[in-house]
Amino acid sequence: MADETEESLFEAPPMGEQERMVEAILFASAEPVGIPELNARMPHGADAVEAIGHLRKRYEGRGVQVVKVGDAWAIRTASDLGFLMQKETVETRKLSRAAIETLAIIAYHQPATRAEIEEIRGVSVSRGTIDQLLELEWIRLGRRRMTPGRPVTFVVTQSFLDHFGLESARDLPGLKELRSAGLLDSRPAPGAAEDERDENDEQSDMFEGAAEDDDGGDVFGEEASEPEDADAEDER
Amino acid sequence: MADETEESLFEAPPMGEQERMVEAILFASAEPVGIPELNARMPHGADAVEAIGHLRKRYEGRGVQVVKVGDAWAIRTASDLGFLMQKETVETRKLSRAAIETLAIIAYHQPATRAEIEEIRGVSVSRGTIDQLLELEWIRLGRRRMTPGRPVTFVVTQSFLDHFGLESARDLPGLKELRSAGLLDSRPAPGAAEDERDENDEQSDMFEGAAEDDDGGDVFGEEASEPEDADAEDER
Amino acid sequence: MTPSDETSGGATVVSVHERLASEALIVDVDGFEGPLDLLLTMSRTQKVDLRKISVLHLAEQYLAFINQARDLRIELAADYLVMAAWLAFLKSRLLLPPDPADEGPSGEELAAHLAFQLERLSAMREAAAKLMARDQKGRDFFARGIPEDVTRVRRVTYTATLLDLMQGYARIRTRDEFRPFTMDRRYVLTMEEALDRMRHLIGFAGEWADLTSFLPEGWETDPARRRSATAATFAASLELAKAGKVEIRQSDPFAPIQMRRRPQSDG
Repeated sequence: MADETEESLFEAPPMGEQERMVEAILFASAEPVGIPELNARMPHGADAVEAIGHLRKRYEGRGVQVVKVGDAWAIRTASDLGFLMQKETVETRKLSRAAIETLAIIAYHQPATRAEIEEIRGVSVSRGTIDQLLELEWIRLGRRRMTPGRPVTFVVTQSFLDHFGLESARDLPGLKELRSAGLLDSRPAPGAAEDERDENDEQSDMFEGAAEDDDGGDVFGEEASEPEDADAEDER
Repeated sequence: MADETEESLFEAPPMGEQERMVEAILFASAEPVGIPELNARMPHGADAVEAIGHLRKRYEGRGVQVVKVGDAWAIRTASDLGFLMQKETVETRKLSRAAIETLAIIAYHQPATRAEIEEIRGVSVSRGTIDQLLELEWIRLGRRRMTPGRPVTFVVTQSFLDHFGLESARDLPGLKELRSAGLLDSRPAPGAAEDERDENDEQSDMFEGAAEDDDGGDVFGEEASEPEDADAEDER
Repeated sequence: MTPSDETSGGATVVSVHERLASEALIVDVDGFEGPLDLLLTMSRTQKVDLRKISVLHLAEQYLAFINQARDLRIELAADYLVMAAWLAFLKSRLLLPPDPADEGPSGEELAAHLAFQLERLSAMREAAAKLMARDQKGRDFFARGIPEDVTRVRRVTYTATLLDLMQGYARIRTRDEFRPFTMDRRYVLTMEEALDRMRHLIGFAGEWADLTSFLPEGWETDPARRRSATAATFAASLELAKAGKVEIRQSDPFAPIQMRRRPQSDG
C-alpha cells in the first residue's frame, strides 16, 4: 500500500528503541495490549510484532514474562514465583461446579449455544450461571447460530485466556485428545431430525475457527461457516 | 543475631533467582516495596539489596527502570518514553457558521481584509474566528493592502486546498454555478442580473491571482493589483 | 411399560456393595445435577472404561434407584422420572429381538448414544478440572501492580466540507440579494420634499384644487412613484392644514381630496 512511501517519509526508530518502547507500554498496562494499539502508540514506521519477538526472547527465564493473550500481549510474573505474591493474591469468588463446567463446555465447544451446554450437562443452565461468567468477562456473545431460532452462542474472551494463561483457545488442555476421541463432535441423538444434524455438522466445523475468527469478528455476521475452511487446513 | 546459624540451615537461592524474585515482586506490587519487605517475602537468606543492585543494572537503558522512591523500590517507565503513555484522542468538530462564512469569503475574495470580510458578511468578524482559521492553517496573512492604514489581508493556504480537495482557489464554483447546482436557490433580484454578472467576473478575477501569487510573494509588495491582469489573460 | 418385575429380578443380582452405593446416592439425591450426572456416578461403579460400559446394566441400576426412592417416598424431580421411563424403554429395546417393522433407531444405537453422552460429560468434567488446575492470574501469576494509566490528551480538530464552504458563501451572497430594501430614492418622495414643494405651490392655489395636481412633474404616471408622491403630498397637506396654511375638503369617501390656500382674511 502506501507503506513504502511512508517509510521513506518517516524514519522508524532503531529496533532497539522499538523494543524499549514495547517494553514500556507492556509494563505500564495491566491489560494485554494488541498489536494495532502498540503500532498506533509507537512512532510511525515501527514494527511492534518484530519488537515483541525480541522482547519476548529477552525476558525468557526472567521473573516476569512476555506472554501472548489471544491477539494481544502482556507482561506477567513467572508462575513459579507465585508463592512470593501472597500479598497480591486476589481471592476470587468460588465458582460453582455448574459455572465451571459451563465455562469448560463453552471453551471447548465454542461457539456454544445454551441448548448445547444443556445437552452436554444433561440439565438446564440457570440464568445466573451464564450471567456470572459474563460478569467475570470470561465469556461473551458470539455469532448467532444460523439455525432455526437463530440462537445466540457464547465464546470465551481475551480475559479468559489471560486469566488461565492461555495463548489461544487452541491451547486448552487436552483439546487435541478430546477432539480426536470425537468428544467435541456433537453427535446427533439417533433418529434426530434432519435439520438438527445439519446444525451439528456446522457446529463441529465452527469450533476450529472460532477462537480466532470470533475475536473481533462481527457478532451477528451472516457468514457463520465461512472462515472454517482455512482453519480446517491449518489443522491438518 | 541468629543469622549465621540460620544461613547454614537454609540455603539461600542463587543470586540469579533472587533477582528474578525481586523483579516479580516489584512488578506485581501495587506500591513501591522497601528492602525489609522484600527480604521478608523472599526465602530466608536472600539479600534484596544485592538483588536489586543487579536488577537495577539489568534494566539500565531499558524501556523501564528500577527506581528508588523514598526508601522503597519500584519499576517505572523510562522518563524518555513518557510520551508513549499519552494517548491522543482527536475530537472532530464542525467549524462554526461564522468561521465557515469568513473562510468562504477569504477563499472567494482573497486577498481580503478584515473590513472587506465584515462588509460582505454584514457583521463584524471576531478576533477568535480569524485566529481559529489561522490556527487551522487554512488562512494566512497575505500582502498588506496599499490603502490608508495598510490593512493586512488574508489568503487561503495549501492546507486549505488540501482539506477541501481543491487544486486552487479558483476551482471554487462561482455564484452562477452554485445557483445552477441548487446551492443558491434565490432568484436574482429584479434588475440585478446585470450587476451579478459583473460581480461574478470581478470575483473570479479576484481570487484567481491570489492563491498563486500570494504563495511566496513578498508580503508588502506594491503591485497589489497587478497580477489580476495576468490571470485574466490565463482565462482567455 | 412398568419395569418392576425385571427390575426386582435385576436387583437381586446387584452386589451388596452396589446396593449400598445406591442407597448412598438416594440420601444424596439433591447433590446430583440431574439424571445424566446420576447415571455418570452410577457408571463409575462398573469400574470399566466408559466406552465399554454396559448400558443395560446401568439402566437397571438407575431404575432400581428410582424404585427405591419411591419406596422411601423421596420426591424426585420430573426429569429423573422422564429418564427412568426412557431407560425402561431402552431396556426393553435392548432385551427384545428387533422388530423389523419398527422404524425407529435400534436399542444399540440408543445405548451407544447414551454411552457417548456419559463419556462426553465425563470428559468435559475432566477438562474443567484441568482448566481450573492451570496457573491462574491473581493466584499464580500476576499483572502489573502499578499500571500506568495512559493519559488521554484530547485534541480538537475542526472540519468543514467543501459543501459547507460553498453553502456558507452562497448564504452570504443570498443574504445580500434579500437585504432589507434600502429606500431607492428614485421611487420615493419624502414628506419633507413634498412639504417643501407644497409651501412654494400653495401660494398659487387660491381655488380648490385636487391633491393630485400638486404631484411633482413626472410622478403621476409611474404607479410606484405616484403612490409615494401622493402619500407624501397628502401628509404634507395635512401638515400645512395643521399649521393653518391650507384648507382641505373631501365631498364623499374616496372622492378626490381638494385643497386651497386658506383665505388671508380668516388668518
